[in-house]
Amino acid sequence: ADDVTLQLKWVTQAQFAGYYVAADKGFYEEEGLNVTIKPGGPDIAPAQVIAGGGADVVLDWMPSALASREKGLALVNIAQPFKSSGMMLTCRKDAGIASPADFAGKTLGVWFFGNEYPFLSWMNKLGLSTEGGADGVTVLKQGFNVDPILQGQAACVSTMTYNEYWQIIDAGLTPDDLVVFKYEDQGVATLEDGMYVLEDNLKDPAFEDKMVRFVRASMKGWKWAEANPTDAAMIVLDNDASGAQTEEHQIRMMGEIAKLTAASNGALDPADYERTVASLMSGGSDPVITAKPEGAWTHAITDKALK
Amino acid sequence: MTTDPVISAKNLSLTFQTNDGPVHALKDVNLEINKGDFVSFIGPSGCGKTTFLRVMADLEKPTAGEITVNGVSAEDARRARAYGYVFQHAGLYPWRTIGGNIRLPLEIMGVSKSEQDAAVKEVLEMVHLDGFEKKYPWQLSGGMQQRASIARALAFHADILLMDEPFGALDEIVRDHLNEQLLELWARTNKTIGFVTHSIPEAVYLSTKIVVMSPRPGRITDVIESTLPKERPLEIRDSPEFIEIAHRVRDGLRAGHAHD
Amino acid sequence: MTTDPVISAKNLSLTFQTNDGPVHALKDVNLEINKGDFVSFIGPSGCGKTTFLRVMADLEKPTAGEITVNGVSAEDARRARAYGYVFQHAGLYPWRTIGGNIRLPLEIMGVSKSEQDAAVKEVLEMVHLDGFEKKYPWQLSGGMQQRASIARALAFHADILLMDEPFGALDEIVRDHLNEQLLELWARTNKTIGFVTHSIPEAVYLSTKIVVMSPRPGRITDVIESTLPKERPLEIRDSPEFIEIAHRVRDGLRAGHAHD
Amino acid sequence: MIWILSGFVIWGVGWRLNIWLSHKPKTSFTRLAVPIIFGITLIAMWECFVRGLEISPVLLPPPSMIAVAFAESTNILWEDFVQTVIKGALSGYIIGCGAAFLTAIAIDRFPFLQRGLLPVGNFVAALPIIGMAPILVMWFGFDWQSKAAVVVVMVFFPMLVNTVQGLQASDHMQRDLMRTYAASYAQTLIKLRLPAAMPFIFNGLKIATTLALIGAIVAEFFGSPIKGMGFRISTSVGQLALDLVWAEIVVAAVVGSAFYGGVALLEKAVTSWHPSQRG
Amino acid sequence: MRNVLPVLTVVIAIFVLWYAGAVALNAAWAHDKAKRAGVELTTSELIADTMSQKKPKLPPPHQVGAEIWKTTGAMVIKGKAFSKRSLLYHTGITLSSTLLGFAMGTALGIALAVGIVYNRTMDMSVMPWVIASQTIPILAIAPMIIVVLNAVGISGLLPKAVISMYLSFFPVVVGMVKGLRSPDHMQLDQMKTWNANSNQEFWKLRLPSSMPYLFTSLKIAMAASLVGAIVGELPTGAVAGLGARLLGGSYYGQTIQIWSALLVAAALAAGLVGLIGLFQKIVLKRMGMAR
Ligand SMILES: Nc1ncnc2c1ncn2[C@@H]1O[C@H](COP(=O)(O)OP(=O)(O)OP(=O)(O)O)[C@@H](O)[C@H]1O
Ligand SMILES: Nc1ncnc2c1ncn2[C@@H]1O[C@H](COP(=O)(O)OP(=O)(O)OP(=O)(O)O)[C@@H](O)[C@H]1O
Ligand SMILES: Cc1ncc(C[n+]2csc(CCO)c2C)c(N)n1
Ligand SMILES: [Mg+2]
Ligand SMILES: [Mg+2]
Repeated sequence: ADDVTLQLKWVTQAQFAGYYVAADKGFYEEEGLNVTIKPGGPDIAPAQVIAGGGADVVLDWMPSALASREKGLALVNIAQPFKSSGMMLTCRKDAGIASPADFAGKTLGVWFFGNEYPFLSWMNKLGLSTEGGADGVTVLKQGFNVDPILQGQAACVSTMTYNEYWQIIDAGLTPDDLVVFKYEDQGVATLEDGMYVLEDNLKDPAFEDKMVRFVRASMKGWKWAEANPTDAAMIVLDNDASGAQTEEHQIRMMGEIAKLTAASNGALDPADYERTVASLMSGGSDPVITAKPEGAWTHAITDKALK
Repeated sequence: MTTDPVISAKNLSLTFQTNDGPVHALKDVNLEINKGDFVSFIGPSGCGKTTFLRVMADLEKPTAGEITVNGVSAEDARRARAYGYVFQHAGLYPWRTIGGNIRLPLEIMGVSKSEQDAAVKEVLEMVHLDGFEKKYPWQLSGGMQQRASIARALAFHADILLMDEPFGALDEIVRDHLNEQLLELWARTNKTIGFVTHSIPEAVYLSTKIVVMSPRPGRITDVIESTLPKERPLEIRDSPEFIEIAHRVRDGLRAGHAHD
Repeated sequence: MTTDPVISAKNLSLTFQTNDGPVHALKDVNLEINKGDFVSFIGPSGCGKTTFLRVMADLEKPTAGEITVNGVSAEDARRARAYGYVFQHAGLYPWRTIGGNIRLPLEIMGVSKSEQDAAVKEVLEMVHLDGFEKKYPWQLSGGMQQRASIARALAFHADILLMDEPFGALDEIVRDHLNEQLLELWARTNKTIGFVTHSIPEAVYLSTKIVVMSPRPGRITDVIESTLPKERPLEIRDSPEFIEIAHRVRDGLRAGHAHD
Repeated sequence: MIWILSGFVIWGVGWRLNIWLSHKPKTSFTRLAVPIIFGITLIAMWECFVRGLEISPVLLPPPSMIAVAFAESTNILWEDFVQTVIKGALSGYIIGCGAAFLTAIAIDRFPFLQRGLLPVGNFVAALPIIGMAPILVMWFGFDWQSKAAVVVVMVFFPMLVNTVQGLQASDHMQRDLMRTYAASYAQTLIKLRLPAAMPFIFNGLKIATTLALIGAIVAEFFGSPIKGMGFRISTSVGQLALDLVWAEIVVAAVVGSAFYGGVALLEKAVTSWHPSQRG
Repeated sequence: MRNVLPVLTVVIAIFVLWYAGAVALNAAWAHDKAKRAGVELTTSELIADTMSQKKPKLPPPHQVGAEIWKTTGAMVIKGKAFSKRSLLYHTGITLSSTLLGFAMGTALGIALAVGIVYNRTMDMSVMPWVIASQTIPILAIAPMIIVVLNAVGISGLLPKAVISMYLSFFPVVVGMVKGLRSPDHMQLDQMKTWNANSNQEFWKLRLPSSMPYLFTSLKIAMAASLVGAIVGELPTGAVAGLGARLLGGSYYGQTIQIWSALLVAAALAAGLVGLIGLFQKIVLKRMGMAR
């Protein structure tokens, strides 16, 4: 069997259910693959891992993948199982926020580490400075959790529909206490969780073939997971070596994830790509990417895989 | 003149508890020291000389018996700053110059700056260390450190001077000189002096009273009242009287060693 | 018998560079020591006795002049393990028992285990420490430690024994005893001994040659050849000859002090 | 190939030069030159090997690239320095060491406290501080106050333990001397025990310098305003701006070494009497 | 033994403060909840609430204790002592990289110290850089170390141990340089008069006299090594180990989980350091240096 190493973007959770399912159900094996899944974490930059040769394929968000490409690391999107973005800004009503117009003068929690780009282009679109002040917003580098909103240190925090939002709910705030702004609804959504490989590797037909089989099996895993959310969540739990995840949370997460992956067969929609690029290039004085990327994605793999 | 005892020890005992059993450093020691006495303590290593001196200065509490100093307890006497003490090893504070070390007790006792200066100058001359005021202890040879330590004890005018082998590290000439100086100081100030030494001639030359001790347990085997006059030129050491007293001390010492 | 010099110093000088200027510890020192000599060095504190001994043992390099030992340089002699050296302070290794300390040089020199045992036993008896082989240094009084340090230097049979105030911390009785022992050993083995002391009687009692030194800069002011016989009972110290030599030494010392 | 070769050549030359220098008599020049040559050699070798082995700059950028990033980002670096070092590390260092010093004196006064607090203190000191950081960020907010709190927690126990140990460092004879003078507690403290404790106190202060810097930087990983050295390092890694990351690391190393060196100099001035300070 | 009472007093004081702190810190959330629910809290209700929140700002001791018991003792009873949800399993993982890193750090530290003491060039060049190395934030370069080692095919225990080593070699170098230099001039001169070679000088003089310094630094190094192991676990995907538990807890705001991992880590550190202390007592006693 051919060895493939996959580097995740974050810790083991239902966000990556498709891959765990494919491994667990033997879909990879059927394709003659021996797949190692490496969990990520707050300190792991997938792009760096693949540059160091620690993985064959990585999951990353498109903004950070394109930024890496500009830095000289030629990442290519070979498949895009997530059709829509799960990112949103969740705010407390009692902080006086009802619409984006109320952001001025408030403190917002944002993830960095390459995840800040969509937020920055949104603020740019709203014409809000991120340097603080009365008609700008004060930005906090949000840690790994949603504490800032619970403790009242921030009016809004970044959340994913499938994860942090529910942590806020679990902590005791009700949906009525909150107001959420989905990036999708604000027109600033960018593509998340795509599969990326190094451009040079793709020139090798053997590698390309390996990726075709990998994508095919992975998408099979995703579709299985969408169909069997509870079982998929249990598979994820079995693979969580830290023992920190809970059943309830993972099942719920799988349900939300399914909503994001449902509309994708794995092939990147060029329209989504264009929208993401446009959003990133519009970043005002400090755009994330300065030039339209060339060759940042390919249908070569999905075309063969999804035949 | 009638002499009240300055220091009076009655049935004094001191036992150290160590992990391999008790050590009887002092056992049933009785001694009276009068005002103006110069008392030497002599005896083999480990017989309790240092311990006895420390009890007098309230640095060690006896486990039995009683000690009074100037009619009060040793502790009260210490609080009244009755003692000048010279330790067996120089024990200068390394972060202070020689001058600073001598000044230390004066600072603590609240002596004025100008008086401090005068006192430092005086005692440094006495021990022949003039010019070394600004040096640190480690810049001096062992003998010089010992002299600085003596100077420190002399700098403030305590009634009782307790000296634990102060001249051990010095050569004969310097030692003779300091012996003379000490006698002169003693005659002039009428201090009471307790003095530990290993040297028989030194003990005989200096003392009005020689206390011979023997070890295990530490006790007094002989107390020799000197018949030498108060005025003592160095030559007195060749007098028959001197030699006789020295003989008696040596015999006492030998008897102590026989117990080993 | 004609005696080749074992140690010969010619125009030896040693200057320490310190931050407040050079210190002339030795200046133009000339001395010859013959095989079987017992040479004492005496002089005021800081006159360079220790430094001279250290130069002989190649622990310090002279800045000028020349020293030969057994006809070769001091360094070669040291490499040939010609010296036993007793330091001014005991300097026992705290992590070794008394026996282990004495054994140490023997281990280094590759002496067999059984010979080590025999040597340790022998020297411990010599300094009256039998029974203390298994004790650690801190379990002994200061005087006993000093004796152990002497035993260590005696344990391997070096031709030249250099001793820096070995008996400083001992009381008179023990000191007398060790003096006798040392003379006995010297007579028996015909070692060459260099011996630093502050005590005039000790120097006179032990030596065939007494070197009187004076300080600033350190130099030799007098070399006194002893006329005492090799056989020396303790009573010899009362003989007129002894007293005369002692007087000469004292005069030499006094002269040195006058320079201060 | 040529790069790798020159790397080895530089190694050899630097090493030789240092051997030669270090066997000359020690002067203040050689004392400075030797470590500097050592460092320059290391850096030059790094440059050569990174280029020679074609290591991707997103893994390890060559020093020349770091230098360029440094020069281009001095504004950012300065802002981060102020936020992390001046506001976070320094204030935490002063508060932490000061509190530990006062606690040590209090503990020393009451042996009961000493016997009780020290064993517990040792346990607390063993707490992996990385774990405390998120909690303190939660308690003290995002800004420099929580970083200072992390620093306080990190430096407190090393400083406390050293000071307590130092206050006991005076020997018996020295203390007995004070007794014979019937010196008061305060006099003994000021004239004997504090001077005797100085080498230990400085030991604590030196350890605390490196801890303070690390603490302040690490705490920023767990939430921060959008400036600070830790913030920049963690976000720039995500942006693969490794040259900026290393520029920050250079700042940290330089500041840390300078901080340490400054305390060491102060120590030299204050404890010149101590044997360890006399060549 | 005479320390029992004072320690007990201090521990009780800590618990009292801890509970008081829990009430104070958790009250805000209780009030927040009550306000949104539109109810008034009595004092006893308030205290009851602060004692039993799911994600308290400061979990009271009994909550942490219960969590620790649930993830250790209770697991043992269930026979799942080494399942992923057992803290014992994670402690074991952390312990193994701690010990390996500690061993490597000690070896490196001693080797460097010997080099510094015996080689003039190293003496003058290495020390400032060793100090500088410790001012580099380890958390920043830990991921790079992991990635680089991964790139050359090393993964698993070793990368984490390397980070432990990085943190633990420093105290050993510093302590051992001091220790190997602790023999005084006289002792070195003695060796010279016996014409001992440098090997003999090392084994018979320098090494034995460095022992007290060695043990003191080993204790510090062990604690540092544990911190290194925990830091090293974060960028390895926080897969397993106490560091992963800390991170996982932190990620989900599970303060109780953080505190229990933290306390277990501290206990592990205290245990390891205590072990070295014991070893020290035995060795120094056999060497005759303990009185
Ligand atoms: N703190 C202590 N703990 C236990 N034993 C002690 C202590 N101090 C002294 N001793 C023991 O008490 C005895 C008397 O000791 P002391 O120091 O008084 O002797 P010394 O006569 O002054 O001897 P030296 O002439 O060597 O100074 C010795 O056996 C010594 O070992
Ligand atoms: N390492 C050194 N550095 C600088 N000066 C030194 C050093 N060693 C000795 N001296 C100086 O050299 C002189 C001679 O010292 P030495 O130790 O030889 O004297 P000594 O005759 O042995 O004195 P003592 O009787 O006190 O032992 C002294 O003035 C001393 O201060
Ligand atoms: C340091 C750091 N903070 C936040 C994110 C954001 N993030 C991206 S994917 C994901 C999982 C969704 O729950 C999260 C939280 C990150 N990657 N790294
Ligand atoms: Mg004594
Ligand atoms: Mg000398």
